[in-house]
Amino acid sequence: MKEHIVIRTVSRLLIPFIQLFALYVIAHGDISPGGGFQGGVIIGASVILYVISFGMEDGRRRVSESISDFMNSAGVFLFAGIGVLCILAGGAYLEYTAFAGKAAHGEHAEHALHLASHLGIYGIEIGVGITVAAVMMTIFFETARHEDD
Amino acid sequence: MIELIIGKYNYWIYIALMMIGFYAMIAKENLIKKIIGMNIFQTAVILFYISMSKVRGGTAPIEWEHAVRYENPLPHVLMLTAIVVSVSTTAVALALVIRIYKAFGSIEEDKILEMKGDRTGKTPESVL
Amino acid sequence: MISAENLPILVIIIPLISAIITPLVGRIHRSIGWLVALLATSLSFAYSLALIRSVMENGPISYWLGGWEPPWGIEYVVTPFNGLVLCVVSFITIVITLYARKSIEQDVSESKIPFFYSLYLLFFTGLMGIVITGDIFNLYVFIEISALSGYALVAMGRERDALIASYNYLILGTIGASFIVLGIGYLYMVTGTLNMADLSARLPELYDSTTVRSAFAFFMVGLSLKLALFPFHIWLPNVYTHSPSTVSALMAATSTKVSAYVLLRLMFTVYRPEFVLTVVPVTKILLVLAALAIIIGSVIALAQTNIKRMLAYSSVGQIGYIILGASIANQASMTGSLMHIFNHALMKGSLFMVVGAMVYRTGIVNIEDMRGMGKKMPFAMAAFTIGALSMIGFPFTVGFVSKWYLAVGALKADMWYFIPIILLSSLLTAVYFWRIVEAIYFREKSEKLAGLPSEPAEAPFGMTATTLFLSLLCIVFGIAAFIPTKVAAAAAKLLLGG
Amino acid sequence: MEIIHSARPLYAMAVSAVAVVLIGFSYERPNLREFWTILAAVVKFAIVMSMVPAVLDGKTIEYSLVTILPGLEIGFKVDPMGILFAATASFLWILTSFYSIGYMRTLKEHAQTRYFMCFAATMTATIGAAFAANMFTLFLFYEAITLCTFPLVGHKETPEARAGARKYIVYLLGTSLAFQLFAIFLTYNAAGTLEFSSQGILAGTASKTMLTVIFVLFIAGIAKAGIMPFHNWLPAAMVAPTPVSALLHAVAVVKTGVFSILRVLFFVFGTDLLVDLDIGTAAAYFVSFTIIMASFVALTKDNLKARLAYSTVSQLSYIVLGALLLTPSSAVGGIVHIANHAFSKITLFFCAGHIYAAAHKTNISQLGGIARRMPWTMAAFFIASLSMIGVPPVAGFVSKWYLAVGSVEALNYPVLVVLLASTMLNAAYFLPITYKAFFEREKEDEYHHGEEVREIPIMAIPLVLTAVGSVIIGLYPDYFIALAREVIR
Amino acid sequence: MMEVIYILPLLFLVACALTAVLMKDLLGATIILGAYSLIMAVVWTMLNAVDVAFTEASVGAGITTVLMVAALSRTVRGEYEPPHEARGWKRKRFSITKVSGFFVVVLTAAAMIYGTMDMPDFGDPNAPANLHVARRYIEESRHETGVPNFVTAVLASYRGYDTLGETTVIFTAGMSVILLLRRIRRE
Repeated sequence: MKEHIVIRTVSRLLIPFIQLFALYVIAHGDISPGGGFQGGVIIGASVILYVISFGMEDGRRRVSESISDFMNSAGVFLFAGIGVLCILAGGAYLEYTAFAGKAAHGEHAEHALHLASHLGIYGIEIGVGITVAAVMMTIFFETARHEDD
Repeated sequence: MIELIIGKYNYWIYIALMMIGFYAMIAKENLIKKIIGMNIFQTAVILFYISMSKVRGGTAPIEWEHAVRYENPLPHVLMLTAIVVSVSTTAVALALVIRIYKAFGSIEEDKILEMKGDRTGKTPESVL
Repeated sequence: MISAENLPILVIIIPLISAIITPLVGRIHRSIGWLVALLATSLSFAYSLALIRSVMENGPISYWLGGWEPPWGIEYVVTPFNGLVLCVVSFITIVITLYARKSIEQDVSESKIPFFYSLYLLFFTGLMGIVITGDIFNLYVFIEISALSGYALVAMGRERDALIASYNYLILGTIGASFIVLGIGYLYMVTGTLNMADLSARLPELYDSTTVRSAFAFFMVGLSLKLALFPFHIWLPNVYTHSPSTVSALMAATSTKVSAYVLLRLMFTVYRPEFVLTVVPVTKILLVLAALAIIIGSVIALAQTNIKRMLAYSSVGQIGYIILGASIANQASMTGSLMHIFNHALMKGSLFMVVGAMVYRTGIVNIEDMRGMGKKMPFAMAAFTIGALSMIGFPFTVGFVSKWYLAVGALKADMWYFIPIILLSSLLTAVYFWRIVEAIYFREKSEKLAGLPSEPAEAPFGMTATTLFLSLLCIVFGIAAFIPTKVAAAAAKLLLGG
Repeated sequence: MEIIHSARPLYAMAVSAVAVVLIGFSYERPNLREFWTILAAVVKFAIVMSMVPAVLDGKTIEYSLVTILPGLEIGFKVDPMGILFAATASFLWILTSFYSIGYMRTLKEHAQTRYFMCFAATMTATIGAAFAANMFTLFLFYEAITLCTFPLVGHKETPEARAGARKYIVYLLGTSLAFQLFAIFLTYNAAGTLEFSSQGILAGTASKTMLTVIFVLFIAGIAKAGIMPFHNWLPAAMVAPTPVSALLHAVAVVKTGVFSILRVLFFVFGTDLLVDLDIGTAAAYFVSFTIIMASFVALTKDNLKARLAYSTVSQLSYIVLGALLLTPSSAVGGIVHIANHAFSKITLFFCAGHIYAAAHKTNISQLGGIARRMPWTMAAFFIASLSMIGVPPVAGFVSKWYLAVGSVEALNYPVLVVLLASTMLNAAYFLPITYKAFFEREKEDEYHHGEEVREIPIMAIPLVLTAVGSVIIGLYPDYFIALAREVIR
Repeated sequence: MMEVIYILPLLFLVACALTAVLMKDLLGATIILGAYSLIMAVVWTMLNAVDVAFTEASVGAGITTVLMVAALSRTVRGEYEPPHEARGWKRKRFSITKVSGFFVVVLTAAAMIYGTMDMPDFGDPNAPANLHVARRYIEESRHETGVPNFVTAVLASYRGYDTLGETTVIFTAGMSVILLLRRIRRE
């Protein structure tokens, strides 16, 4: 069925929008439902859709094994790394407000702190997104792989 | 008694669901069925948490000027984790089932247990 | 970065980050994954030691993750109790990591070794996280991390039966974890908090609430499943028997111990001793279960023909000891129980490592085929003998120390009738270990062994050395028992609210 | 009384412990290997003797090695009883070493290195038990002896050797783990300490019934003393090479058993406590039963070593009996009998082994006229059996005399009867052997393998020496009696 | 009246669960499981748990279903039914597990019902769960973290460490699946 023209065209049309929506979900996690995890899942889903309609080889050509493996680790690493940065910045682990540094005591303290924690939150949301997306792909690739391909 | 039932009906439902899943997990012979049961089981727990977070007349836990009171956000957060755990477990379980099917040629527990122990079968690595 | 106040998180985060990068860097060369694992566990152990020292000197440490004051944020707490467990787990893991290198090359195909070590580290991270956390939901998260990685590790066994063992482990483990998370939900519902200290402050006036009680029931069942406490032990023998040698050793030495730790932590520090002892006298039930576990575990072990399975059943019995001491719940018995967490980790670890070495070199797992092994692998078998003596509870070994404390505790609590049980199980242990020791040294070689080249052939140095090292520790800490006992006694005092 | 802190008891042990290692390393060079054995034996004896004078003027030498846990201490204390036992054992080890060398070489036994290593290890543990300052240390070395002798019993590695060894380990390890350890737990729980003290530590710490229970558990738990019904391991252990039977199962192992019982009676319970518990008499009758029964069984045995084994069982009970009568004289008799029986019984075993090595005979019925070919051996055998029977002037007489006096002091005439009866029985099962050996004609067909049977000096000399030794003790028992009296005080 | 609208989908959930468990055709059961998750998401939206509903819709209904279908395509589609001649002992053997399982389930259900007795009523604003920690989140998180979505605030900041753990779980799953299923490269 993966040769079916309708499916291929439709998915080719849809996938960019799906991924755009995923990015939106990640970016607006702080003011609306959703966040890194949901966005990541959607990106993963888009790739899965691509594989379903174009087949495993094309899929792997787009997202090669090494890339997905790299993303697996990269996301969590970003997350954990931000935590370590907080320690280096003199705070506790994952204490984003540590990024504010001296500004935390300046006249715009509130603003600076919010900026810092936004920074941290976006960082980890992106991290979550990357890992989730990658892992979803990986799992699907490995599970759906057939003996012949 | 009646208000006990009405007052907590969500909880009764989640218990029912959980028991269905639980039963499938321990009494079904088919490995995939066990996994289906596992999903129902875990979702039921999540339903319980979400019901707990419900506040009469509350709105979604996102800041909103007309809001009187909000739902309790904490269980939602916890359950996001729970969902992730559930999907991860499912994925690993499915991977195992695929391997088992390759090694034993069946996904029925009782048949596999009959085959268990004889070393004639293919070793797990060789089927990959 | 390695500043004192950040030690608690470093203990966890270093192995975690190492686990994350292992799959990537591990591709460069086969042994890099192993190196990373070794480095991470060693650092983790070093920090645990530093932690426990400062705890013994300056009292408990509390670390606020994200800088949020508990109960609003997640808290890490280090006390003598979990400090001891931290050290045990990380130390054993170092030894087993040293051991793993060669042994794994036989079990896992080369291209997957990095992933194996990644999961290995994740398993370790999960255990450490379980032990150190002071937040009950965070506990659940880490339980899942260690469990998930554990399933895959078990499935790496050589025979296909490993797969089915792993699958059943997964199903039961998930049931257990779900019960635990359900119990957490119940507690949160009536207290509104997830922080353990906060919980134990708020629970006492709720002790009559059916919710709190059934929550306790769910914790008990869920953890008994994880802990393989009789009669929830069904998954354990298959898992220990079929998983790779390294994994059997690791699990036997650490994971059940950690579950035991969690059980004690919940029973005595989240709920209070008075709850488990008087309000809902659950310790009575546990005493019975423990006694049954001790006897039945030993009896079934007697009937086994596969050495790994025999060791697994003896583990079931040994877990009984830990629970027994905890449920008698006086200073001496609790100390004994904690000591046994440490001691049994040493003995069982070394015994499984011996078996691993034997499998590596000869592929023998049946007791029958072990005849005359003493001439083939003298060092490994010496280690086995020491481990066996320690299991029997021979003086000058760690086994004796914990049995001593348990017995004294039982007598102090006027529960003398547990002494015969303990002694009977020592006798049974003596029987099923001694018949092997005798077969090893005083029987002519088995057919299978005679088939192999006759000159002595030990497993690779790394494996033999670590095995011997661990079994020698069984003697060292059997003589210098006062070192761990100091910590254990402090921990017991803390648990019993003294 | 005065206390000297010195590590000498530790050295006395360490000597043979070091020897174990050295022997192990020089396995390619038999002469060097056996040199180590001899050297260790001599040095050990010297060290032990060097402590005798101090002990005789009523001092005790103490040394605490390590405290494992509060209440569990590895400590040593040299007191008269300990030194008596240690001196006997270490002296006899010297002779046995020569004897074993002869035995092992004549019979070309396998695994000689393992044999000598285990032998030295056992001696280490024996001295440790002799000098143990508390019940835990004693228990530790008690178990250690069991383990170290296991390879010696199973030495031949034949199926029956394995069976014997298994029985050995099952009886000794089983009883000690099941009963003795239990008793130790209870003792510690009651008294809060395990340190030996000459007044006993249990007095007034627990109810009468509890104390009785502890008492029974101890008696049952110390199977090495060979009290029925836990005596079967001893005949089973006779599958071991004869030097092992000689030193270990006439001296080290079994004596550790009775020694432990004496320790428990005098230093854990204390005489006074035993008196007002008055379980002494009952136990005494129980033990007497062993004395008689074992003698009867001995009568039925044709295998020489088996007969000796059963005679050992009955003789050991003399010692326990002496302690249980709870009178000064009987106690002296019991303690002295440790040494006396050691000398006489080792002689007998030496003879048995010598006969086996030289003439390949194991059964009494084959011994007709053997005295013509092995005069010295049979002479020694005769002397030793006289000692067993208790004929003056040989050692056995001294202890029996004191025992008899004790039983009279205790107004316990049944026991007196038992003593006399058993004397008869001893005569009944020992004298026929000597008679056979000296006055019967040997059957020709006995020597179908033709080779000339003659005594092997390196084996003959030790057994003659021990025989002479037992005569000397019989003539001049004062030293031992002095030591024994020290114990009672 | 509102109650009814709640209850209907809940009952429908039970129906779906039963069918999914009892159905012999595994593919069908999987699809029904997907439907079940979807309805579950709807229920949660009704309970205003939008984030969770969103996740469940994408994960439970989406990914899980896809994975299970993929797995089915590599194993077998139908649940095994014992042939007639085998039924005799088969039924016996089956019933043992089934009966014992049933009892365990009943026992657990009893424990849960017992536990539910003292629970605060559904939607009670003064339930302790809504007072202690949660209140602080709702009142303070805006100016403590500057994030209007409380869920995100708690998820990423107050309990950010749990989220790290959650991500690690996902990572673990990925590693496990690779270790289990990836074809061995023999170089």
